Amino acid sequence: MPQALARVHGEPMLEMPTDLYIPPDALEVFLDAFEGPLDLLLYLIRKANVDILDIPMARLTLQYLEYVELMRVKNLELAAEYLVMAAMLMEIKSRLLLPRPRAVGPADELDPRAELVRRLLEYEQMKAAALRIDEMPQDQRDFRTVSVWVEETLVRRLPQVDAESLVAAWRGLLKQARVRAHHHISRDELSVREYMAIVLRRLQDDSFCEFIELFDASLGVPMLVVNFLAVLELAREGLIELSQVRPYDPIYVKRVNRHDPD
Amino acid sequence: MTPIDPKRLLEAALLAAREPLDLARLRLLFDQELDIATLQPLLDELTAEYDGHGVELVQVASGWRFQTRPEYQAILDRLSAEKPPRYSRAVMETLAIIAYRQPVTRGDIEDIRGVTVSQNVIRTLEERGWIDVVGHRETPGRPALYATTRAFLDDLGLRSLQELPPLEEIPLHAELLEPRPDPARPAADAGAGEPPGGDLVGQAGR
Amino acid sequence: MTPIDPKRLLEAALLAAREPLDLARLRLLFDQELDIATLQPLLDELTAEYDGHGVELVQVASGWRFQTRPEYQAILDRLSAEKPPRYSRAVMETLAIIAYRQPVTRGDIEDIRGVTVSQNVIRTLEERGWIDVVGHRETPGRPALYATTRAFLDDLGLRSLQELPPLEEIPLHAELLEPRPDPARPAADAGAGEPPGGDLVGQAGR
Repeated sequence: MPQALARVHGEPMLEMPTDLYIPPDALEVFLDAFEGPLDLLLYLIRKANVDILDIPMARLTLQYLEYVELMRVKNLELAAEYLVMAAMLMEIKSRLLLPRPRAVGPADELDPRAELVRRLLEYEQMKAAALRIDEMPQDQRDFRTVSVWVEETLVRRLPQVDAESLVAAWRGLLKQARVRAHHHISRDELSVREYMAIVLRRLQDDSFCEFIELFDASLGVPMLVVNFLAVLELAREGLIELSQVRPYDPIYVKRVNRHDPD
Repeated sequence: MTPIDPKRLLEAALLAAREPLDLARLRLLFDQELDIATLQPLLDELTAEYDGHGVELVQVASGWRFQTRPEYQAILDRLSAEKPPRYSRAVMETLAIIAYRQPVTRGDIEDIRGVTVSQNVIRTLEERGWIDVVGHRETPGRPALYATTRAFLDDLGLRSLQELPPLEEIPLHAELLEPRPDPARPAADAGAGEPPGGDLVGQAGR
Repeated sequence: MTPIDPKRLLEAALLAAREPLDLARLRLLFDQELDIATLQPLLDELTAEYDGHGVELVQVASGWRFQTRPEYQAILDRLSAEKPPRYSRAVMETLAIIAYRQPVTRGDIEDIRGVTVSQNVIRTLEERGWIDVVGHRETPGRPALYATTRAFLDDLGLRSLQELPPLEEIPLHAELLEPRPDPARPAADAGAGEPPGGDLVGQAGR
């Protein structure tokens, strides 16, 4: 396990000071150990043994400002993100101190800490995921692929085209796309995202293609559904455009991009 | 000439290939005579045959390949001069975000990590061939959208993204996200859960 | 951890190596504890084990290596070359339009295909030497007129454009194929050539 990743949930803090006083000459090293303000906040929360969902905002803000002040005094390069985070903490704290008018509806009365908590949780989730991925066996680091010696004939091969395939292309031009969507619901968001990437990559080479070209019937119905959902999701996110001149005409899928003259 | 044993031919092809071979390519070996239903059991037999050997036959995103067993790697490293790549936390966290949230822009990654993502981090992952640009988001600046590649899956021995470890779900605390009930007690609210005079703070910054 | 079998370790090292390994290097795997007298029998055993397999362990000038058996070579060549490349559907359709409708401008092609034709598609065909610019249409912008070349005919084994399969055999949409006043259009009466399976197109561009 790489050292840099070893500090999750405060563990390698063994090498860290037992309280939050940092000897000035160690400060730089200490701050280097963090990936940024969210990482530092997570450490503070874990260190203080506080539930991330119930952040004691006042104390945390004070601690945090101590760090920012330390960085300033030591003339360490103070990344803008730390200042932004300090400002955010202070804003949350001040809002918590203010009385709320009753008139405001409940929807507007979200705890100001909620967004910070959401970000901390998401970051912590990704930190953990990074650690797990790093623990997986990796080509070159944990194993090598096998490729025994073989007499090779190096020929650069160009695509072969014959007259029939030209006719086929011509006929393809005229073929109509029939699209049937199955109304199954896939819960598997990851595979949808995988197909989103596949579709986008497919559209890298040709900025458009026919809708049916994006589907490979041999993959089976479940994969076709996932593939279809991926296309819909891409359209919803405005990354591709679907167009059809008339009903029953081919549907074309186009990567959304600048309308440059080329 | 003795007739060629299909399993041995598969073995030779897979051991010689520089990249994983999928069923469609493996079929090229057999004049299209073997269908996939015939090929699969041969691959299974071959996998079993190499049980206990120094290499193993595995299936990854791009197909089948032989690879050395991880338990030998530390020793095999003695034979190669180059150090196996190890990636920093910044690189691995960026990779995780791209893997689980793709397609994402650099801005998306920065939002989650709370820091700027250096171009080096992106370049490291691109040069490894694990991520690439699959499009652009149509917002000002047209930021590039990154996704993981098939090579990423192959290098991690995965057949698809679904084989990535599931994300740990940290349950959201309902109370926190609800409006706090009593506006008459703002001061008490703000101090909730905080012992007076936090000693953690008191010693910092001398 | 189970003790590592020296023979299996040798097997993994030799299969993963990109070049032959001599005894001196192989000894690096064993903390210098194994002398050559011990190593040699292991290599002999390994050689015997792979008797009848798709690859064989052989000793060459610079050491030991696994290699594919010569009798499989001809078959493996099918894989060792690049995967047979294919042109994308956009390229094939553009080529078909140029072949049957030449000389045409990019605008003409776009009219028939109903979508913009990227410069890459044109460039692919130009670099292959299959199309070139034969003039300009005297309309605003003076668009280039493309036609197929002699090399195109050579590569497709045709003596002239008239040997292209006639379009009449194909069910066509009348509105797309209204005859244009185009003297260069090949006469479509040359016979030969069955209407091919439409799935040829469906797989292009992978």
